[in-house]
Amino acid sequence: MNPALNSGLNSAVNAGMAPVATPWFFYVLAGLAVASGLLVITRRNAVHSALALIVTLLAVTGLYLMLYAPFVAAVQIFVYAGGIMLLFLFVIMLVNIERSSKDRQFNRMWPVGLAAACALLALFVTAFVKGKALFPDRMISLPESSNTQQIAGMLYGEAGRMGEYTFAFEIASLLLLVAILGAVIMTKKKKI
Amino acid sequence: MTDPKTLSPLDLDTPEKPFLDANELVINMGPQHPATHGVLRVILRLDGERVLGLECVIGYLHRGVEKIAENRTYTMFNPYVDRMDYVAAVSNGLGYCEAVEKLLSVEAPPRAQYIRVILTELNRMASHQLWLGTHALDIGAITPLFYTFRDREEILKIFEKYCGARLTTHAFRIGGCQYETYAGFEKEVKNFLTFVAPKIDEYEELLTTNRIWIERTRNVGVISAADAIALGVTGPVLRASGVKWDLRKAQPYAAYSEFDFEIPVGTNGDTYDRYLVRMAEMRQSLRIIEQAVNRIPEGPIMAKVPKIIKPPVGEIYHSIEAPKGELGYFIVSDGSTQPYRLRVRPPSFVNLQALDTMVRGLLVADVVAVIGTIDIVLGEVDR
Amino acid sequence: MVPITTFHYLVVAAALFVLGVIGVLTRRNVVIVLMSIELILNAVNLNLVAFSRMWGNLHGQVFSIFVTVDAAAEAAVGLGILIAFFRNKETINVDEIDLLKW
Amino acid sequence: MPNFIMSYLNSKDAITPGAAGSQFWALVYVFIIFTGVSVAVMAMNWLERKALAHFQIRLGPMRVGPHGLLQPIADAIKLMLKEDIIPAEADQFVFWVAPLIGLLAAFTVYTVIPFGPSQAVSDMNIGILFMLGVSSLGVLGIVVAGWASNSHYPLIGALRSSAQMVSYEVAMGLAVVSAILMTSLNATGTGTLSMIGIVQAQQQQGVWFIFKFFPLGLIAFGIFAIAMIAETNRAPFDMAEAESELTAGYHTEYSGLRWSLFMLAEYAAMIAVSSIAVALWLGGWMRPFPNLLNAPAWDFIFSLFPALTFFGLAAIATVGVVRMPAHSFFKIQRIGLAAFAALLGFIALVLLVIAIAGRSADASVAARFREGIDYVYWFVFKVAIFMYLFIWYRATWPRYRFDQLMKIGWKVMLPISLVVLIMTAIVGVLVS
Repeated sequence: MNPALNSGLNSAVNAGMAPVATPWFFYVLAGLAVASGLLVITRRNAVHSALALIVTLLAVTGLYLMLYAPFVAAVQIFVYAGGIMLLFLFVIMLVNIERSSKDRQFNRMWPVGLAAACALLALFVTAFVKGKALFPDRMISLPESSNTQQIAGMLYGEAGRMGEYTFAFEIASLLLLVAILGAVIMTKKKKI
Repeated sequence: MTDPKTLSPLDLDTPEKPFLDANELVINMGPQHPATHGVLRVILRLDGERVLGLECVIGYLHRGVEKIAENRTYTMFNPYVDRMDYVAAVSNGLGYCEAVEKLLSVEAPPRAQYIRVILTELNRMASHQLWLGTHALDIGAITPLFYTFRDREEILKIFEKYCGARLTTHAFRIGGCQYETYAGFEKEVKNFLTFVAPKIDEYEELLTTNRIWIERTRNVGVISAADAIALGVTGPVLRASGVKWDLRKAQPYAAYSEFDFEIPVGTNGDTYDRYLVRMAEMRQSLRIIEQAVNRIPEGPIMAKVPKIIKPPVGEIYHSIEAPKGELGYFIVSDGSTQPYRLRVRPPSFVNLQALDTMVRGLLVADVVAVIGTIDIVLGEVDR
Repeated sequence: MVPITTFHYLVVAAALFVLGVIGVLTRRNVVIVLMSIELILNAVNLNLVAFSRMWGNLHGQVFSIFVTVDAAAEAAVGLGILIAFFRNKETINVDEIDLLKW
Repeated sequence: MPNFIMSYLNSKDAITPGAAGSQFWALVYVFIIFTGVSVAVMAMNWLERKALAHFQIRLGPMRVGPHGLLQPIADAIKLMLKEDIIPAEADQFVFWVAPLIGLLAAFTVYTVIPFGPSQAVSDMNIGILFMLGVSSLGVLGIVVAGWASNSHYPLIGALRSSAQMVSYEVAMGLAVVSAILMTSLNATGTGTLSMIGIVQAQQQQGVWFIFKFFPLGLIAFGIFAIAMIAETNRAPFDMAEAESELTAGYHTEYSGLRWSLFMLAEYAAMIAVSSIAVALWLGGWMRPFPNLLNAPAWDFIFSLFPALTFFGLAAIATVGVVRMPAHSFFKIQRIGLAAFAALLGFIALVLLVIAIAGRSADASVAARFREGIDYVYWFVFKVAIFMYLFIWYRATWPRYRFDQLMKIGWKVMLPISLVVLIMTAIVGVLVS
């Protein structure tokens, strides 16, 4: 590590933020995310896909940390990698994957699907190329140390005042409740 | 959901429904499984973790003991019986010797009978201790095993001093006992009694009021008195269901009619009751041993038995209360030196057939507990 | 080295998004289709968080938490449907799910 | 010396290398913690076998080294040399990668464990969430291992243990939240999720959270203490590896090095969850009675504890040397144990010298070093108590049945922890 970078890091400390955002990390994490994303959609075996997806999720978590969003990163690990992926693995083990991994993997319409996805990609590329100038080339450093408290303030409100998103947050909890009930009812064994 | 109690005889080959539909799967427990006490193989049909039924596959330890008997003289066959229930070899020997004595119409002298009672009851203690250790181990309490083995060692030392063997003792002969007690026998047995009484409390301290132990054993593997009788279950398993049936009282053999002891019985017929019954039985055994040692008469230890044993033509069924239940010997004599047919009614074998009734609707973990509580010895089941 | 800007993150997110779309449109295995949807949602989340950084406020991050909640609900319901479906048809291929009732 | 090494050492304020942005020192800390945890796992392995043996009136390992001290090393060598068996029908890649997932999850957690106010790799704003989240990743390793083995018992074991871990995580999380609520009882009313912040909150409020709002803190701690046994799949909740039912649970098909990785992960996870309990409820790195006995003399007396502990261990080893039979068979063992005692004594001496040299409360290097040792010592001491409890539980209790375990998790622990959480919030509002 060169001293110049290091002094830069030290000044970052003085500015009150952690020096996690180095380009190196970004390229490694982004490469990991895209490569394992590719594995997710190409693997024959669903368990392999799930493992690849976990790697993608963790890489994206790293990107969140680089974007000074530690709380979102924690939620990502907790809910996605720990919870949802476990659910996926459970279901993969319940359904008989051996047969499906011997089946044809792609549906008959796959050329159409691929073409549509390519069109989407083309759209993105055009938008990015034409609109790059529109993106302000700035990265505002958010205060990392109070990130959680600020998000809590927006979700729950603070100092006796409702937060901006309190109502939406309650609705979201209702949605989760409904989802849980629905999942339980659907998967319950019927009485024979 | 199917009620496992109403399930017809099992077709264990393939689950009828696809895997996910009822989560039915057939798994094989044993013959190499840490909880099947040897080489019992249990085929379980499961709905998730609930047991729909099971089938015991036995015979991995079959040595043809009954057939061997037909080619041995009565005396020669005596050591073979020790190899059936090898943790309660003395009881096996007692049953066999008494059966042949009955066939010969001789009776062992009182001193021999007292020695027999002492050794048999000591053996009952040893058997129950081994059962307790392994049963607790099955349920996950790993410590009692070492405590019981420590104390069982003292019993085995007495056996070794008496007849030279620790496990397969061959202590008795047809007509009495081969050996006179060694010097200090009574004292050592009494010492053992004072040594072991607090140890039983120690086991109970670890388990009896232990919340987890109670939750794991109460209302698990329940068998009603009627079911138990219908299935021919005997021994502590039967008594735990509330049936006061003990051959030592019901048809006293050896010198048992002369001792004062109680038959502990349970009420629910669950695993916890069976545990309590066996713990109480250990204490009753101590009582019997104490009385026997204090009152042991002087005299000969061998009745007059011909050198070559040739019982008259006839047949005999004699059963005793082995630690695991009714151990019966059915001997058909054709007047020669060898039995024409010898059939053993081993308690483990008969009790094992109650396993299916006991575990239906329970969970896999309970199967292990129930196998432990029946207290089987595969040497006796397979013979 | 080029400093990392919002644009970089958007490119990564777009790549993940397209991968997800390809997965949804071409795979037969429902589980993998659901996983591809998770990929898409993650790409969206990444965008939101990157924009949050760009504008210097936390609305994007809060929104991405809502998206995560949504993803959890979607996964639970989707996998529930999948199990119910598998129980009836014994297949988990999307192109065989072509009847409204069976 | 290069700037990037010295700048962290020269900074006056106590700050973790992660927060100071010193990547070099962060790496050094990571290495120290990694070695420390590996050694701790080995020591724990030996201690568990010895302590369990003495619970069960037997001796335990006695042959490899004096009193079996070298047994863990011998075991490690044996496991490394064993043939690496992968079942023919197993999914090779997943089978290979599963133990690594568990191990990674277990070790990553250590980055935020606060051994002292600056004795941690990093002080994350989301510390406790990060810890719980990452340690919950360990279950993925278990599930995947059970699946990849392609065998009935491992699969059942894996499903059991993951169901168990997921359900106990709920009660555990609620208990943790009630501790976090307690941190918010300060002037500004904002709590913290940072591990170091939580311990500092206890310092400021002058009470360990286990005694806060008695008995609420105690109940929350109790729930966590039960849930953490279930989380780490230890007796009496060791359903996943219930030997008498599932032979060995999810790692039935594993052997050799890979199996030892599972064991390493399990023990590392045990230490990690104990650390959470210590940091959240038992005052983390704080010595006993920091506000009752707060004179500098008391500081000095308590700073002698590390040295005394090692002197005690050295004394035990010396007794072992003296009591060893005077037979030529035991000569090498005697020399080895004597050397071990000497080593312990030497460490004790060094610690004593540091304690005396650094007894002044100024910011000299010796004083800072002494402080650091004190912090780490008290933290490790508290964790060690939990480790002993883990062994004790295993020796004493039978195993719960799976449905009973779930019943306790959902019908007993969850409601209690919810009530405790609500009560804590109410009492907290009333108090402030």
